[in-house]
Amino acid sequence: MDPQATEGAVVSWPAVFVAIFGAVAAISAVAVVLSRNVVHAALSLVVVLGAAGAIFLVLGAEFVGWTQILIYVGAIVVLLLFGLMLTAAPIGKHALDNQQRGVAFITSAAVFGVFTFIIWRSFGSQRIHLNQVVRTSDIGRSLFSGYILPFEVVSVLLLAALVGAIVLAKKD
Amino acid sequence: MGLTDKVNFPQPAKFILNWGRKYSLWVMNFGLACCAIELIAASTSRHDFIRLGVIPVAHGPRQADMLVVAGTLTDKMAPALKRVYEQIPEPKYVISFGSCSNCGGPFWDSYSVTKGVDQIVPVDVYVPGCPPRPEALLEGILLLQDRIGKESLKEHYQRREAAEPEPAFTSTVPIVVGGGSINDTSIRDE
Amino acid sequence: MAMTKEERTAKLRELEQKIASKKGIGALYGLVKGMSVTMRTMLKPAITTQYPHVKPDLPERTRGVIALKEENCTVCMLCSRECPDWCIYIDSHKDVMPPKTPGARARTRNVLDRFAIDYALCMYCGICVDVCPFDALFWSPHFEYSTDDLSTLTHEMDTLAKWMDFVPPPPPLEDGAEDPSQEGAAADSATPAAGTTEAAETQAPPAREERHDEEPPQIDQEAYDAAIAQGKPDREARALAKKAWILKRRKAQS
Amino acid sequence: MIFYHFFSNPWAVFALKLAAVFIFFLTAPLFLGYVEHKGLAHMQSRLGPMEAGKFHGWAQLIADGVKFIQKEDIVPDAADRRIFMLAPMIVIIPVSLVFLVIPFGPAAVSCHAPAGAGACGFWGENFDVGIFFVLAISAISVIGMLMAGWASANKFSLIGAIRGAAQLIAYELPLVLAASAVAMQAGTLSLVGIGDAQKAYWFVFPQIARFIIFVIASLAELSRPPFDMPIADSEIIFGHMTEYTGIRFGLFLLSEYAGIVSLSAIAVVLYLGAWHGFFVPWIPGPIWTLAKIGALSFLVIWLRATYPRLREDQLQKMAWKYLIPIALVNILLTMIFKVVF
Repeated sequence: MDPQATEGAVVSWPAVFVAIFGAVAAISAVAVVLSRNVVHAALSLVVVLGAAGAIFLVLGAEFVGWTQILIYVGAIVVLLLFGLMLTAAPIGKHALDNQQRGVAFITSAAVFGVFTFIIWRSFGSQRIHLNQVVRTSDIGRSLFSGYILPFEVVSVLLLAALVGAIVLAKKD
Repeated sequence: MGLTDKVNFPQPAKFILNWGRKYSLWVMNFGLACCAIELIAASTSRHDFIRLGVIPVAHGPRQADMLVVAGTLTDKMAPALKRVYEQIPEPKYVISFGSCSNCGGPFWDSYSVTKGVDQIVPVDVYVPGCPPRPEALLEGILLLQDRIGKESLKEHYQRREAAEPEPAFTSTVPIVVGGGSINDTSIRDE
Repeated sequence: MAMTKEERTAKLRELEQKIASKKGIGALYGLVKGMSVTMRTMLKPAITTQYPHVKPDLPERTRGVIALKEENCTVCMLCSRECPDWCIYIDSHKDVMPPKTPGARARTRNVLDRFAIDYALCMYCGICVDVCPFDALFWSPHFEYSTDDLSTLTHEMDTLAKWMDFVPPPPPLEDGAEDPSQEGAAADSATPAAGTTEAAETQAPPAREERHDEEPPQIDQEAYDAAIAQGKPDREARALAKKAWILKRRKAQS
Repeated sequence: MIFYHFFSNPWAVFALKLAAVFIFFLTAPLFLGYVEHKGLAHMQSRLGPMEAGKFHGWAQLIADGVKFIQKEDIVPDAADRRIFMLAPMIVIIPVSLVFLVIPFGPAAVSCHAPAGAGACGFWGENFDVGIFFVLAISAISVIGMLMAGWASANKFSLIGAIRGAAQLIAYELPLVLAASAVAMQAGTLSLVGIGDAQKAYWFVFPQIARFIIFVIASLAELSRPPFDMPIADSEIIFGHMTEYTGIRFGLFLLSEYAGIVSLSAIAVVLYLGAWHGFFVPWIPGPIWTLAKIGALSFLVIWLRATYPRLREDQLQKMAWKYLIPIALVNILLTMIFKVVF
């Protein structure tokens, strides 16, 4: 962001921004869970995903950041809200609670732990060099060389989802 | 709203504010009978009241500034008119168009016709005619614009407040229409 | 061999029909044609009349407002009584005038005090104008009298009289109509104005007055005798004979 | 010399650009709104506004704005207050951000900004992934639309919002596909780069289909006729805006017209050769860009005057059955051409 920021400073501007957006994302994530209104929860999710996108942007991964916003904010959450409003999204204070907080807590804590562990294990020792601009072509190259297998697996998964959707839709 | 109803603005600001209201009158079309045809004619190519800044057919009452009641208002329809009027945000103006809405007109002796819309909502301009020509509506709009150009919003609100208990449909005078009270709020929910 | 304009348009129309009825191209053609229609309209001058700056050119018989010619009013109250809306208010008093010849009875005359029309209520039917026997009420195309106060829509005599200025002169009579200034004397008029009116007069059905002037029906003797022979009473026989005479005359005329 | 120092400060230049973009963001939609008033009027053989501001009603939209700030600000009783009041901002901010990246002209010949040659030129900001930025940011508006529709506690609003979301989901895909085909052909995601790449020929010519797809999808994203089902005023009373009054409603209107300008600008940059003109090369680039944006915006108005509204199912059918397959085939063709030539 700031051309004056230099590597080696004790606290660089990007780090500050990452911290801010991280905090926003964390608070909103808690709001998603605690909200008693489905639509409020979904809108908090927008903030979470937007903040995640912003973190990518701060770290110089422009393409990934905007893709995050385009796909998650622009499509996934819209689809989510669309589904909610088509089915049940009452306006007002309707308590939404499924009385299974214990199980939910254990599950989410486990997921959190696993992810933290994995990410720390794999990338914990790496340092990001913010002076290097991440070019889109680099992402494309690494996607189609180093990560070709996961990419294809995801494609097959999406295809399966597509076929499933068609089968469901054609059933009537 | 906000400041405009409390403060009397000094002249240049007041002029600009009045000018804005004067030339941006979005119409809520409340056409009830034959007069509505003349009202529509005033909005079409030949007379085209957009010329005067009257944008025809605001999408809903929330975006409207002016209510034109054109036609015979029956007691059955009166609550609907009242409701539409209340949905329009202040500052709002009402034009009563044609004899029926002015004071009942040919139906002066009818059991079911409201004798004048000014019993329901405060009217700013009365356009006579049965039905009035489209030009007569344009003339009424010019009169209204003239008044808006001169008025002070603060006084407008004060007058409106003073006139507010005047309409018949307050809780003290239940007027029974179609077997139910006009103030019956149950019609509001579906 | 050049085609006439009609032929060319007909041919084009045919071609257009052919294109429009095709499945894919037809829809596309419709879209393009729609665009061309709006564009052409845009390039043509608008038909809007600019009312406050340009006064509308209204027909003479436009029912804008009813004007009062005060001196013609005799306070007969016909208009007020015939008004379906009861929107005409008339007040008057009787004025006693000295007799014309000494010793005769004093004459009385109605004097109009108030003549008001409530235009908020008026339904502009024009019955008052029609029934007025002395031509005191007139239609005027004037329409610019909207107001912000309902009570001011009841217009009094002075305003109504002022509106006489807006009353247009009566429209010219149709071809063949009688000259109103020579009413009753139409038959005597020596020289018709033009040949066309003459022709129209001869073709037109006889005026009502002329029919009144016809000789009274007479008794047809043959029919009377026949009726008596049938044993009908004298009264009935005379009536039948009169009818027969009229029929005969009509046949002779046509 | 003082000018040199002023312009060599990147922050000063950026602030100046921001101000220029902001002014353009405020004036262009007003101008477009006026043109729409007049254009629609003349297409219907009318005159349109004539009195406000005396000369052909040029101040009609300014009068509307002055009126909007005076209107009562109504929040319905049953509405979700915070979301209701937040929604117009969520709609208008993304639209205004799009203006930041529209390139109006080529990069300046002599550039002294320390940030590099990419920093100066007739644009607010030159992102490396400009086109992605535009697509991502303009998709956020629909969240505001959904918020407005849901929070109004009005069935028309909700129906409008749902229609809008359905429309966006359907048309986002052809829009992105049509745009990415252009990015492939140009070999860059930067809008300035795409503009530069059209020096030889406009990208509309090799494949006119994707330009048409882009325009149709943009119309649908903007909810402009003939795709205005989300705001259909004759059926659902302006959809998500039903309950909005005064300045909040004004913001929605502003965002609609700003959206037309911004998407027209993007279409111009992607397909119509951006600042590259023809026949008269001495006319500067920014004027070319503005003229093309104007022409495309006029097309949007023209379409509004001409075509009736589609039905909801026709809309969905059009997107999924025609536009998306055509866009996919188009991408395939672009890819083949790119590899072969």
